[in-house]
Amino acid sequence: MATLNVNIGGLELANPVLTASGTFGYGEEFADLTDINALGGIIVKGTTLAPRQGNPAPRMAETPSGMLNAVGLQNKGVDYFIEHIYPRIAERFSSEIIVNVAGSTIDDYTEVCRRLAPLPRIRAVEINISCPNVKQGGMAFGTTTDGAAEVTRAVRAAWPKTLIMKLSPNVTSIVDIAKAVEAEGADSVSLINTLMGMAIDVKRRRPMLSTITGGLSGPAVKPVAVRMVWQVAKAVGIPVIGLGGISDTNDALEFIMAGATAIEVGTAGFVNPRAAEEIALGLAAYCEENGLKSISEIRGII
Amino acid sequence: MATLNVNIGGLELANPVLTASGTFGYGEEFADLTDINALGGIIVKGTTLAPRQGNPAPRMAETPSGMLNAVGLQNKGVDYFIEHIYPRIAERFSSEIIVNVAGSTIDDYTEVCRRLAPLPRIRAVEINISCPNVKQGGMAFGTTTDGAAEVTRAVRAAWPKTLIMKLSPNVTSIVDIAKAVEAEGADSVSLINTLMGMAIDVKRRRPMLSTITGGLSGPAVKPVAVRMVWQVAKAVGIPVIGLGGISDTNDALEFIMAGATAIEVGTAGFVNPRAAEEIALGLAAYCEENGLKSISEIRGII
Amino acid sequence: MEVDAKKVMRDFAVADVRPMGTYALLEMEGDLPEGIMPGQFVQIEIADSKTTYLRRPISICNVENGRLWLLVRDAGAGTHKLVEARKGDRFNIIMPLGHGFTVPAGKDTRILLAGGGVGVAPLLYLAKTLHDGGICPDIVLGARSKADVLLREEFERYGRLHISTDDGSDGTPGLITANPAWDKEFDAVAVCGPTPMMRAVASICAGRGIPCEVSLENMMACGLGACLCCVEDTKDKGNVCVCTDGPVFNINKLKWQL
Amino acid sequence: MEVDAKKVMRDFAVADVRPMGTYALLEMEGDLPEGIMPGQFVQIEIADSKTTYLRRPISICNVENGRLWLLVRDAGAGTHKLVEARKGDRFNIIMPLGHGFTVPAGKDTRILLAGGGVGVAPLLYLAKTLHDGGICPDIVLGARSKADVLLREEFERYGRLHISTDDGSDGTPGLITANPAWDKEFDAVAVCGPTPMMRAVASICAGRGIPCEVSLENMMACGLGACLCCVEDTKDKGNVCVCTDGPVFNINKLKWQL
Repeated sequence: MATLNVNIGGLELANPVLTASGTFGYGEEFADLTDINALGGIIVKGTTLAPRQGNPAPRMAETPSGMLNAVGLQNKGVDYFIEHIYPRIAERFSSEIIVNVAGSTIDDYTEVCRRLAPLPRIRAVEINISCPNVKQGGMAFGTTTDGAAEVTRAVRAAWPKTLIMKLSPNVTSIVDIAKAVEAEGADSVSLINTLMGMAIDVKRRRPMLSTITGGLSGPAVKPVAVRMVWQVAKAVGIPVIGLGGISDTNDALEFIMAGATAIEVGTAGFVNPRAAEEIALGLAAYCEENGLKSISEIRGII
Repeated sequence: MATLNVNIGGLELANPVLTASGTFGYGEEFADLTDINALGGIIVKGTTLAPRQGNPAPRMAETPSGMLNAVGLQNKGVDYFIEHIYPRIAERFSSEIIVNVAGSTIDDYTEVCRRLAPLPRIRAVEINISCPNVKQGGMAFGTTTDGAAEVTRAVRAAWPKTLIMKLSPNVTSIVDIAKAVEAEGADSVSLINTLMGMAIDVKRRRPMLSTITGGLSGPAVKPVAVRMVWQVAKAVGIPVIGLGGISDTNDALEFIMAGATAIEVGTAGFVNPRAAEEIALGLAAYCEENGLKSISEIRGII
Repeated sequence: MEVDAKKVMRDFAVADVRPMGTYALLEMEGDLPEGIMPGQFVQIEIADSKTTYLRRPISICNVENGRLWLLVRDAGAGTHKLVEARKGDRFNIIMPLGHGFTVPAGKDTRILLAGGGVGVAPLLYLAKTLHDGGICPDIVLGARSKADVLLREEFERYGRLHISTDDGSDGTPGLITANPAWDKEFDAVAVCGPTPMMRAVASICAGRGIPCEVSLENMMACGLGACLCCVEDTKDKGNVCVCTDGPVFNINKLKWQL
Repeated sequence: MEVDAKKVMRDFAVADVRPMGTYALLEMEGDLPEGIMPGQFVQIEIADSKTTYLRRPISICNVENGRLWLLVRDAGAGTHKLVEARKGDRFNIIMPLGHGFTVPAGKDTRILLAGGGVGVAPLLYLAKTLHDGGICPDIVLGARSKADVLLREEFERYGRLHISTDDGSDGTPGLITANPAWDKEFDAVAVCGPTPMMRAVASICAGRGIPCEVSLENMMACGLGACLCCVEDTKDKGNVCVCTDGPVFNINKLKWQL
């Protein structure tokens, strides 16, 4: 029996399959339909210091092999999460729970991390410096090496456990950004966040989204994501978490062969709520069929 | 009867529909199947100073709602074009013929333009500073404002007619690049070239393309292209030519409403060789149905 | 507060297709879950389509003889595939989703169901449920003309049917808000249809002080309350998911200007 | 140099489907163009599929009684749609594409057609064309076992059929290069099948100095010579498009190491 265990900067995962922030709620929404505990972990919705109402509707537009979203970090804030949501899901789920942290200022990020730090079941945070849907959603930080380094430095000081920086693909060189956050002590990078896109309702002559532009996700972006994961995995020493259009085991294997240590399933879960669980099972089957002792044997073989 | 005429920095087009470089050959390949003269114009294959054999096979991989290519500017060189191809197509086609010019050095670009300048039927060149598939394919120029400005300045001095700069989407701010080439006297910008992507053959554990990475095109990239066209059209004063996943009239209208003066049909022609002609007819029908005197009435209404 | 029925994801087979112009009624056979409430919906996968990626939310039109009825309007590539479906075709469905209409306990409750277009779909299962509970609802359906009145026979089975048509070719000419059905007193109104129709009905109810429930159709991705795409702004809770807090809302909860 | 037949883009309807395990033979009806040459191919659109975007190149297997025969191997989502096709389904097809096999003029030409797997498809139309021209070709087909021999009856109609099977369940055991068919002298050989088979046949021909034509299957996008994706390196012209300069090449033109 092959091992699917992977280690993300100190965080041990039973398998490399995570669910992407903002696409799987808090796990509870999917619990009727799939076995949450079959996953390496879940990354819960982007959490901010204060509650956020998010953007007005319409927030979603379907596009070829994908979708645009402009949710705008709607969430009830970190204190509500700690008081009401964390106890519920910490008790209900045994797989790892990672919190995606978003903010508008450096202090937002660090304060949210400080408040999460005491929670024993939260062993890692994913810092979102790449939300394209909020003016102050951190993409300003995520599109320059200085900005990315600054956030990493501050959060590193406030967060003693595993620190994952989620990177924006809307840059000339994601490799430079990845190197910058590695240099500041990030334990891992996850990529890609959504590509900034736009769609127009030709009949009504207006944008499909209330915010005009939004974040593109789904199978459409997979080739860009695989390319960036491959480039970054070659350039940094820390583990890379790959995401972007992963819908099945074959997609997950593409990212792992490109150099990803773990992967996140996002938009695919909207179409197939069992996608992440099926991928976890599929990776195990792949290892069996190919006589691998560990999934790591094929990591980065491209 | 509404007018579809548009003017691209001095170049009069009977309608806004062009075919994208490298996707329509020299028009002849499609002439059995569609009426080339129903188009505003055709942009012929990327042309270099010396003949190029391009990259080894495999050069293509199908992806969700799109494809990756790594042709690598295979062409017989500018002199062969002038001597053998130009006379044939200039005599056969009445629609505008635009030459896409590629190079590795500034001198490559300027010399190709000098040799094309005497050809009466070539009233415009599209300068490719964004080919992702050749180390020296110009993407180096296309991803920095200085590089883009430098090429534009040199080519502007060598080319007296309409000058279109084709921009790369693989940048943090395509608006900055567009402003830089406008400042150096470009008459128009066309965007987007392909997004840099990658696909892996999981079964064989190797990249799908001989070059590992390639250029992503097709409907998958349309939301990114519409967003960039909208951003650039708001930021520059010169006409914007929009391309990226345009498959039908509705897609073309999205780009025009986002601010494009003309559009290019590319990958869609591989699936439907009549796509460009159908779009030209479709735009005329749209103007009729909506009582527009000119297609320009809806340009940039978003 | 009621406990939601457990959601299931299963394949259902098309047992019968009734074409109705731009609409089609699909009768699907499969392992139906328990406790489906009127006003709930399903998320149906469109497997073979170049141009659709996400599932399509379709309201539950009826549950009869172990069959799931889905009334589909051909409104794009996705729903077109459904309208075109042939007997025996299989579709993957997630259900039951969302919170439905309030079903009054009292047998003497006077309730009006108002609908138009594809919006009549959830009202049929509501009418049936009320009828089975001993309530005979008034039902007012709006349509362009006589030929466009959907599911007439089915509605007549479960309540007093009133028709309004734009061209007067059936029932009362004009909008459903002008239908004599409104001359009676009602304890509750349920409406589903085009937004202008729902707003018009809602304002009548607001004026008369009748509790009114509307069924919303915001753009949806997951249908499970995870993606937060289909939100509607509410007075008490701000942005809530139509797919989980709705699709049925008491009009008092919404920030509609009436 | 011959002038290419005019390309057309038209819808064709499936008139008959012959399932053959992982293969299917589709007989398509429609307005067939003139001058289709053996070895040419079509580009067929896969309209209803989430996972395929481009057309699929399929060699022309036969043209008989105004029907276009396409032999399809289920090798992925695109071809799966074709193998699954039902009578009456319509597909958009661009044809005829590429340059085919050389059809010798002399009735006494001794020619061997060698094929395996889906590669036998273009050889059937070549055999028929030779037969109609008064030439009786030798045909050697390779397959895993007896059950995997494709289109046996059809080939027997047009030439002397020799079979090689891996397991010896039919004809000669082993590869087609070991088939006694090779004991005869030939003026020309045409081969289509897996690359190792084509290389093996090509090297025999090289050794014997027999002109040999191979049909290639490189990955293709447009099929019209525009995208330059399907190139093969040649001795005289460097990279050329398989879709226009090929798919059939004389082995002497290619840079294969034999």
